[in-house]
Parts: sequence; C-alpha cells; structure tokens
Amino acid sequence: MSELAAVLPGVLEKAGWSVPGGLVPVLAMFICASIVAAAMGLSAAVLVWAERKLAGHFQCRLGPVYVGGKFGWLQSIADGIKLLLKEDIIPADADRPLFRLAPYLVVLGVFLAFIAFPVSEKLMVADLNIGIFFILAVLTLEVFGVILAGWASNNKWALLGAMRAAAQMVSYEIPMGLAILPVVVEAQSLSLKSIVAAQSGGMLRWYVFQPPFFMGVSFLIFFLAGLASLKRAPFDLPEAESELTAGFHTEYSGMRFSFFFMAEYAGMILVSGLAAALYLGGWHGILPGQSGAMWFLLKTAFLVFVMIWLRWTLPRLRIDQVVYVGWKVLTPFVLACVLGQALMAYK
Amino acid sequence: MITLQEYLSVGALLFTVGLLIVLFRQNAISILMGIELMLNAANINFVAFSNALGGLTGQVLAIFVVVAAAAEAAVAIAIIVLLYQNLGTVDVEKARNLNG
Amino acid sequence: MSAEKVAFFILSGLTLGGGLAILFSVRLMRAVVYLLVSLFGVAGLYILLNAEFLAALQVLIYIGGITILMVFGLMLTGPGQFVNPAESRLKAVAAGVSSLTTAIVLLLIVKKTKWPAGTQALAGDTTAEIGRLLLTDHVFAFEIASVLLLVVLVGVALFVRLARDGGKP
Amino acid sequence: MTAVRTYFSDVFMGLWTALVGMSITLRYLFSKPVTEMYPDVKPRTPTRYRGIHVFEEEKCIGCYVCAKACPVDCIEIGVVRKGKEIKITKFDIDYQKCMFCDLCCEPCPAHCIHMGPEFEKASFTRKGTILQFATPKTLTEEEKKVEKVARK
Repeated sequence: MSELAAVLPGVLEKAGWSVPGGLVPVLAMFICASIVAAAMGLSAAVLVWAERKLAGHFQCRLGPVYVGGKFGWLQSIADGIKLLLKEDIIPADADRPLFRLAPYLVVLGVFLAFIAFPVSEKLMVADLNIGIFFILAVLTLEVFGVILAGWASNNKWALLGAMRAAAQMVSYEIPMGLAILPVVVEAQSLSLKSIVAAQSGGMLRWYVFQPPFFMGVSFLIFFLAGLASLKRAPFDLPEAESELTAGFHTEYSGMRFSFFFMAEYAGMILVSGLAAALYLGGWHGILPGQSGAMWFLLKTAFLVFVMIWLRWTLPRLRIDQVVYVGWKVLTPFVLACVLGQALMAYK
Repeated sequence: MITLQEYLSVGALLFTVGLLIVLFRQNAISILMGIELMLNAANINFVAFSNALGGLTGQVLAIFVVVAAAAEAAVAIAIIVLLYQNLGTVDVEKARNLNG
Repeated sequence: MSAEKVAFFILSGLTLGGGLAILFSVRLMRAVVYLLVSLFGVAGLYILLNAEFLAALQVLIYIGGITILMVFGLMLTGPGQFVNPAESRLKAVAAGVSSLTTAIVLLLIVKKTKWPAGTQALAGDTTAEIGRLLLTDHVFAFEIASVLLLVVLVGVALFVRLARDGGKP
Repeated sequence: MTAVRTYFSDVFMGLWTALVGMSITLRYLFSKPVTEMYPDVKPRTPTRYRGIHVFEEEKCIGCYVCAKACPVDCIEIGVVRKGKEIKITKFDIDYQKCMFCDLCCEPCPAHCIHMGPEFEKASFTRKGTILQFATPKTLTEEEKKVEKVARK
C-alpha cells in the first residue's frame, strides 16, 4: 500500500485529476480494499468451479459440463447470479439485527486477514510487523460471526452447528498458533515479509525441509488445524448435512448465504497461502534465485488442491474425535515441535 | 497530536461505564462484562503512559492484565454456570445462600 | 483536525458508546455484541498508541476468547437469562450517583495533575522489545502468569466435573 | 506402556490410512469418467433389454394368450374374426401397470410380441401411459357386432 501511495500522485497527475495531498493515502486504501474484495469474490468463484470439477473427477464423474462450453466454466457465475436473485428470507422469530450482522462479521474477519497476505515482495497490502499474529487475531472474528449466525437464526440445527463450530474453531486455534512458533523462532520475526525472506536460496532452504523436521511436522499440524478452523472436511461436522441440514447457515439464503460461502473459499486461499509463506518459501522458487508472485500462487493452488482432495477422500469425523485430535494429538505434538525448535535455536 | 490527558479521560470514562454496569445490573454475566470494561480502562491508561514515557513496561503490564482477565473470565463463567445449575438463576440478588 | 484526532474520536466514541449500550440493552446477546464493539474500539486506541502487538492480543484474547466464552455462558444458563432482570429504581439512582461521583473525581484528577510532558512517542519494532522484556525483566511475572493459567485450566475442569457428577468431588 | 504404544500407533495409522485413501482417490482422478451424457448421447441398450414392447400386428392371431399370461392385467386386446380373416382392432398396454416381466412374450404362438430397446415413453398424463399398438381401423356396423374385446 505504501508503494501505491507513493506512485499514486504521479499517476493522478498524468490522468489530469487533482486530488488534495491528504486524500492520497485514503485513496490508496480504498484501491487496495477494492482489489482485495474483488480478488476474494473472484477466487471464490474460481474455487467453487474447481471444487465441483475436481469432485466430479475424483468420483469418476465429469462435474459441471453444460453452462459455458465443454468445461462448464460459467457454472459459478450462473450460481452467483442465482444467489443474487434469490429471495432474502429472515425467519419471523430471528433476532433481526444480529441475523443481518453475522455474515458481515464472518466476511470481515477473512477480509482483514488479507491485509497482511504476502503474494510477493511488492504485492502485499501492508507488511505489518506483527503480520502473522495479526492474521490469527482477526480470524477469530469469524468464530464470533458463526456463533452469532447460529444463535440469531433461532433454529435448533443452526444453534447446534454454531456450538460445534465454535468449540472446534476455538480448540484448533491453539495448535494453529503454536505451529507458527517454530517458524517465528527460526526467523526471529512475526512479519511475513521477513519470514519469507529468510527462506531464500532454493528448495532446501524452505522451512519444511529443515532438519530435524520440527517445522515439517508443524507444517502438517498447521495445515490440519487450518482445515479444522475452516470447517472443511474431514472436520466439516458443524455443517454436517446428514444431521444438521446446513449447520449455522441453515436459515440463510441469497446474498447472505453467499457471504458465508465466500468466506469459506477465501479462507481456503488464506490458510493455503499462509502455509506456503510460512513453510514453503512463499515467493521463492525451487532453484536458488528464482522468485515471483507466480511461485507463491502455484504453491497456494497446490495446497488448495490438497484440501479439495482430502475433502473427497475422507469421511466426516465425530465431534468427540475432532476434539480428541485437537487436544490430545495435535497440541502435544506441536508443543514437542516448539520445544525442539527452541532447543535448536538455543545451541 | 493527542495528549496523554485525553487518553486518560477516555480511560476514566470507560472505567465509570464499567462501574455503572457492575452496580446497576443484576445478571452475573452483565456484571462480568462491566468488569472486563474496567480492566480495559486500566489497560488504556497503562498503554497511554507507556506511549507517553517512551518505555514498554506499561505494555508488558497490560499483557499481564489481559492474561489475568482471560483467566478470570473462564473461572467466572464456570462459577456462573454452576450457580445456574444449583439455583436456577444467575441473578446475583437471589444468590444469598452464603449470607450470615 | 488531523486524521489521528478524527480516528481518536471515532474510536473512543465506539468504546464508550459500546459500554453505554451494554448498560441500556435488555437482551444479553446484543449486550455481548456491544461489548465486542467496545473492545474493538479499545484495540483501535492501542494502535493509535503504537502498541500493535497489544491490539492484536486484545482482538485475539477478548474477541476470540472472552466474548465467545460469554456467549457459551449465556447459552448454558438457560433461555430465561437472555433478558436482564428488572432493576429497582433506588438501585439505579444509587448506582448513577456513585458512578457520577467516581467519574467527576477521576476526571478532576486527570485534569489537575501535572503529567510528565516528555512525549517521546514509541517507534520501530516494539514487538521484539516486548518479547525481550517478557523473558528478561519480567520473567518472574511471566512464569506466575503461566502458573495462573494452569491453575485456571485445572480448576475449571474440576468445576465442570463437579457439575456433571452432581456435586461430589 | 501399551497405552503409549497404542497412542503412537493410532496416530501413525491415522496418517497412513489417510494417505492410502488419498492415493486411491488420486488414481480415480486420472481414470476415465463413467458419466453418460444421456439426453445428448443416448445409451445403447443391451440386446436382451426389456423395454417398451414391440408388436408385429400382421403376425398376431388374436388368441389373447399374452393377455392371459400377464400377471398384472395390463394388456387389452380387441379382435374381429370373419372366417380366416383376423382384424386386430385394439392392442393397448397400460405402462402404469406393466412391470416388464416378459411373461407375455413367451407364450405367444405367433411370436408377434417382443420386449424392445425403447425406454423413453414417459408421459405427463395417465392416459399417455397407455400405448396403443394396433393401427387404428374404422369398423363397419357388422364388424362392431362381432368385435370381441378381452382383457383376460
């Protein structure tokens, strides 16, 4: 953003628009926000299509084929139009203001997290010095939005789904936060820019491949905890269709529902991108010297593919299994990793 | 430039609001909210002093306050839930079993 | 008026307005949302005060932890508790008078005291410095805090067990 | 000690089984889809497929054997006989009842009714599900008198 704010006056002058100097940072802020919002919406659309197509092929089907030619690439746009045109229903006994507020809170959490998203050295909105910690913090807004949605719907399935979602997301925040610690200990910074910069120089300098693999294990734990906090399979029991209809967003329709939808898919990109930046060397390529936004996007896309792959492979866990895995498996393992990495750093 | 006094006034007013909630409300959870606001008011003061004096000790102290607040909230909620299970209410005026 | 000043007034307005809204809200679930607004305002004030780490901590602990805990507490204490009980007028007057007195005294103290004017604002990477301070100067308090958290963890688990087993330890 | 060993082996098995499952789904990802593009490309039915009947009117001798064999009474036949001449005036099959059991085709002495490959005869009305196989004929008064309509 600061680069944009530096370039902006020149561009405006060329275009012949006069903008008072005080408004330039505000304008840069607006431009960044709209770019992030557009990217979120677009990536959600692409991911919906990709998920359906991949789901089809994982099950020996074809997936969408009719809308927009051979590969059904217009399918998600058709879906988007359908969601926009749908009637927006608010249940009679719902708590109306809270019911309306909840989807915005969910989207806001993910949206704020994209501020510190490191696509490449230049392509990030702001390099905060608390980068990764900031992302973890604002993502908790999503939990509140989910539980509010479930409560305000005044529907037992929604409430059950919201309770499950909150219990699951809060308990998986702990392994997720702790899994970041080995990386932070090694990079000695919370800023995503310097964490990625510390991994330059080829594939073997990526943190996953650093012996004795404490960070490799914590990568796995971060990824699993990320899946759980996104409520994706095999941890998708807050919205288990067979028992809870649709979980916390049972009563939502139209645009409000699509907000939850968008938050989920943007969250997938967020978690994959963070995993890529923290453990897989971010914008650095496989060979030393290679770098660029393309590498980051490639790694993110691969991790998103793995998420979709896992979803269509594994069955759903039970709630006690989810809590067991969170507290009794991931947390002890990640604590061991943090301890090991700290001892390594002590020397 | 915002002066130290302005921050301190916000802290004082927030403390007053918290106090008002604690004194006025009878629902135990509302009282807990008031206590959280009072702790936050203290934190604003700590951080404002830390900023004004150029040291970080105030911020470190604020971190400890946040930790204590989290611990206190967890215990308080557990007590409130137990209170509800034993008395069927969370109205602090009705919980008089321990009165002499 | 500078942008900082505008931000300060908006944020302190959010903080105090959220607090007052808690006071006047009848439904408790909305009161929790107002608490969220108020705590968000405080986090914004921290950013104005160059304490980004503390702001993120505020959002993480208060919004991700404490408000959600309160929502769970609300849900576990039954439907009758979603509404605040009616208060007596005498109590309201007493609370108002004592709080007003406190406010006046506090504001007078803030106004009359000569605060050190040396406003050397913090700059640079405060996060690393906080980390260093926590593990050197304040390491004892840090350890005490971790013991406190452990005690809370065990204690709350014991409470829940007591409730489940019908009061027998 | 066994508890610790079970714990670690459980964790390992959890990861291992997930990996095995993922390898299987990955194999399916690259295998050929089995989707039939039905309304665009019609599937070829097997040779012995029991679809909508095929009726050869010129072979039919109007003996009602098929109608008698039908366990659900879905065949209705009308015949006019005049000496050696046989006129099939009606051969209706009610596909609301028919269960495609093939029992009507076996006893036919003239081999005039078969199960065909066709399966797309859905209808929006009840009447539409009764298919008339006999070619429509206009009957004289005399023929109407001798017409024999039988269900069984």
